Amino acid sequence: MSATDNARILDRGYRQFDGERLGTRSAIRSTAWQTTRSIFGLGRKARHKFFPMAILGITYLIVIIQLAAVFLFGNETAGFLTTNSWEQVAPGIVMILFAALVAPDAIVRDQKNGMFSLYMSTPLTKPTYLAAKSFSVAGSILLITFGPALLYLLGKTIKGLGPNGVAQWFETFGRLTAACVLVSLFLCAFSLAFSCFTNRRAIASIVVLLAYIGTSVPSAILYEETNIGEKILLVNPIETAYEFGARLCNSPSIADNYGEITTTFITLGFIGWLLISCLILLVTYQKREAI
Amino acid sequence: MSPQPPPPPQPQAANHTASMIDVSNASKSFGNVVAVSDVSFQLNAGVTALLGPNGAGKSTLFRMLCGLTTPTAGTVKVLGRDARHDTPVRGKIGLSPQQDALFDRLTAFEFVEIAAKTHGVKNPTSATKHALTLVDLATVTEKNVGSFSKGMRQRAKLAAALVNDPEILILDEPLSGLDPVQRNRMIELFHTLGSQGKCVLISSHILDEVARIGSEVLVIAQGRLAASGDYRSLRTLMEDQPHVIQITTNGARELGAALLQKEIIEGVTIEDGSLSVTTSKIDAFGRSIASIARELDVSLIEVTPMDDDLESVFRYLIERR
Amino acid sequence: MSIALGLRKPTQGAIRVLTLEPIKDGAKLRSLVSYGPERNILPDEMPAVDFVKHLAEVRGIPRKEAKTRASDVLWLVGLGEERFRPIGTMSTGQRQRVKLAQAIAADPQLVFLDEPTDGLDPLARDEVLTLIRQVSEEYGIHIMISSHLLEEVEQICDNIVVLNAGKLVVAGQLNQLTGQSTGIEVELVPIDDQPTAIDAVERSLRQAGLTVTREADSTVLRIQDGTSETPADLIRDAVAEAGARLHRIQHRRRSLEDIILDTSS
Amino acid sequence: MATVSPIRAITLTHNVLLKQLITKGRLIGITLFGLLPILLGWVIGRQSDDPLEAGVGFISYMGLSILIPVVALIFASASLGDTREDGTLVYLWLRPISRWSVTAGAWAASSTITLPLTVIPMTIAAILLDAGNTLILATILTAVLAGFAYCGIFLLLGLLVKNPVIWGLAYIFIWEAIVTSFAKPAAAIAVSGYSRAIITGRTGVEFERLFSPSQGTSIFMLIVIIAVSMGITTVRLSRIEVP
Repeated sequence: MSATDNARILDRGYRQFDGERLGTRSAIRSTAWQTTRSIFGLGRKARHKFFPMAILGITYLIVIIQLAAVFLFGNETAGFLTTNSWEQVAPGIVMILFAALVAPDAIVRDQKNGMFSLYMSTPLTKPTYLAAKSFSVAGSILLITFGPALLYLLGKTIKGLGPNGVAQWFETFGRLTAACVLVSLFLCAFSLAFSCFTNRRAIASIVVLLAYIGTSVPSAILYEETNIGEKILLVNPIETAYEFGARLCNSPSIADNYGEITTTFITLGFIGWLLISCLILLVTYQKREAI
Repeated sequence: MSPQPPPPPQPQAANHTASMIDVSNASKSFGNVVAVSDVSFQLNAGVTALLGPNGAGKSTLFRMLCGLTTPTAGTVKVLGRDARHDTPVRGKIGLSPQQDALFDRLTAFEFVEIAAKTHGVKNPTSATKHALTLVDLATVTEKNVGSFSKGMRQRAKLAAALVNDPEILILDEPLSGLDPVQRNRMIELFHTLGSQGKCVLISSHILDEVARIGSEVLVIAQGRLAASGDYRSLRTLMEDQPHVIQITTNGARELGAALLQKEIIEGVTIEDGSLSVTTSKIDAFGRSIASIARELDVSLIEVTPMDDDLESVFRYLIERR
Repeated sequence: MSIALGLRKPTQGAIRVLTLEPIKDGAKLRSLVSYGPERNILPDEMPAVDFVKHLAEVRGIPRKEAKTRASDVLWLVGLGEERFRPIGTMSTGQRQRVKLAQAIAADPQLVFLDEPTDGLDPLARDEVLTLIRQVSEEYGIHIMISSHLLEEVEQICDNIVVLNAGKLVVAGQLNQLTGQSTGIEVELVPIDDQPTAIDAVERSLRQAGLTVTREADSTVLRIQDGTSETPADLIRDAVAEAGARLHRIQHRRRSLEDIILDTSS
Repeated sequence: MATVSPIRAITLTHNVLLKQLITKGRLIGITLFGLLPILLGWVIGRQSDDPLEAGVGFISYMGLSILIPVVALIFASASLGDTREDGTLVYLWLRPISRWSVTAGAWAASSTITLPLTVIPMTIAAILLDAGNTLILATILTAVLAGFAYCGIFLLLGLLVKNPVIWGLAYIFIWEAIVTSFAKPAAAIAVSGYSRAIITGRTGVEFERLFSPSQGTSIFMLIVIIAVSMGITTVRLSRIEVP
């Protein structure tokens, strides 16, 4: 009985891969997931997690406390749960602050640590690379816009204060989803566009915030001081997008001066800024050397 | 491919004054990381190569020589003075640092000219032109240094280090990124500078080139001085490492047997017609190989010492530790 | 390299990589080809195994397969134990191995490595060079490396393309271009008891009809090849006759450097 | 062996560092940033009934406490700080030139770029306020003095800490803006305290403030701040680990 006949030495060397290779779609999915992990600091030291997590945590905390108050102390405290749903999306300043933190983390780091030229040597191209990054950034922003609004809607429906009738409910839900997705995409494009000028993350966040201040302050002043008219307010990207969301959910305007602007102009302002941001992004990356 | 032999080593300048570079028991530690520990050597005119694996303390030693950092123990003297506190001596040192950063917004001419002017060179413009032609950058003097390739930046650094005609030249990996033609020209330049009485200290990872630059070496490993002097005499000092010699001949078996029988060699391996012998009696081997071959009427097509080159000396010094 | 990867359009002329046209079907080509960037810049906070797995996935390998391949490949390049460590904590030698690992993780047919031994000390460089040679020989992956060091190229490459200021200098198989014998070098060692030995050897070689050149008081005699068919025996007898101490007899082969120096001067 | 005369060393350092500081991005960004006070100056000029009082308040808060310190921070902290960060400091340090001339050259370079980018927009704002020439002259004098002082402080900061911009912003918006309003000794070393004292002194507009030194002491103290910070920078430069 020789023990050697079932002995075998297995080759641990290099194995070819002859399975079927996935296309660009899986490349985008994998890049987007990797970017999301790095935005929320998963797999990285704790200090990277602090800011985005802090803002998310605070926003959801406020929502949960308010809803708990309604369920515990009955309907009187439900005054704020007004019928329309756009009011409960996080305020504009919180969204731009969150976007100014998230976008630089997605694209600025790749410039400094050599990942960009590595990505360009894969089936990804500049447009698909930016698409993958936008999915991740927009997805994260959606967390802060859509999450709270959805919780409020559910809270209202359970307490019976929500839109009456199943058809109206689905209509409100549909409009809310569309508004949140579009506004998140807008914020993603705007913050990515203004964070691709530098390869230092802190400076990129400051540039995004300065871009916001640089457009909102002068437009507000010129509206107050001169009689250019309300269309000057469209120069402010974030409030315009925010107002666009309100119009989509046909809930009251975020401020009366924005109320004076017709919906068509608001939409034009929204689309205009969206195109400007995408243009800046694509042109800057087009000029960028891949290797 | 063996490098053509380097020039005979410069006769040590027999001046009694302190040598141009004098390092005695120098140590440097950052926190509890010891970068350089108790290194002592003296250097005079001529070209010396500083060798050592990454992280052995070469750059720290260079920075101590230029006074960019102070030793935690021991003393470092350049031309008898401490470069950190002695302003005039800093005018006699030419450093080409390891890092790649230059004043990117300056043109090549401006970058070298500012070095000349801050050194108080008499007529900076002609000195700058001369330095730039030396390093083969004469055609791109008006281009911004920021747009230069790695090799061009390296040559700009060299030009800035040479422009004030310094007595001491400290070059940290000066040949990295240069193409073969430029490298040869730079090696010749280092030779001439060495023979003009300058003290040139070069660190490099490319040992084939170092062997052409000169045979004087300083080997640093884990922060300590492992060896110093002519690398060929270092090889002979290593008795515990027998010499390996490869012989291509038409009578491998007979020659091997004869050498073994005459106890000139300790080991032999024969591989498809070529003979590889190990011997610690290199002198006896050298004297007798030709006559033995003649007796056996066996022709010596090639006799190649396999571990006499600088790389083997380096490997024995580093790996033995 | 960026033209071959389809990242830059050639202003004129055509290029085919693996029978594919880099600009037109770039995505398909770049899933069969991979690249090791020049400078040693890598994402420092990322663990090596995540870095390799992610890039394998982006190059089209399914998730589960990419996970196992990443570990296998890191073991193969000798970073088995360190594969979970962040890349920032690794030495330059280890970082070069990580770059090589990510390049072969997706089982490419062709790998471009840009100055793979830049910044490595002699020992680490030899290890990486033997690794590259092993990858091409045992794993059947074609590798194209760019390098300034001719000794390195001669050590591991089969074919070469030499460029100078953007123009082609020479291209072809290394063993055809180099290796022709350009004369024999005989190095002797001066010995005290036979001070005139070296001159004696030189004289007898000249008498035997060989053209011998020797620099001033150098111990190396250069003999032009091709004058007589058995110079080896003449050398042997001359050295034995003079009782000189032989250090080296070597055929001076035409090296890559000789080619470049000839063509560029 | 010739050592280089201090004046020549200062001008050489000034020229090199000035070239390195002027980047397209910084210039565009800061000129845009300068438009804001001009716009606000114009608005206040049209609207307020007592332009002098409102003007002095606006100039000292917007100009002297935000515009000048931020612009000075960006340039002065970069002039030597960047050379240490990227490793080009050795090309100024390993030279036969005295340490203090390198400091003086760096300070001069920062001032040469900071002053035009701040004094000009503030002067235009002062003019738009149309509150008389005293305000315009006072603005120019204080802006120049404050500019020099902030360049001195942030030049030193650039060599002291790793990311000077963050620390500088903390100094401007926390120390000078908040701490000095309740801690009297803190105000003694805050540039904004002195610059405010000078402009109020010259225009006769009074603010109830915790700490109001006379014009003479204020000017003297600004000069002391400049001298002290350049002195410490020089010591720091000679003791620094040069990369």
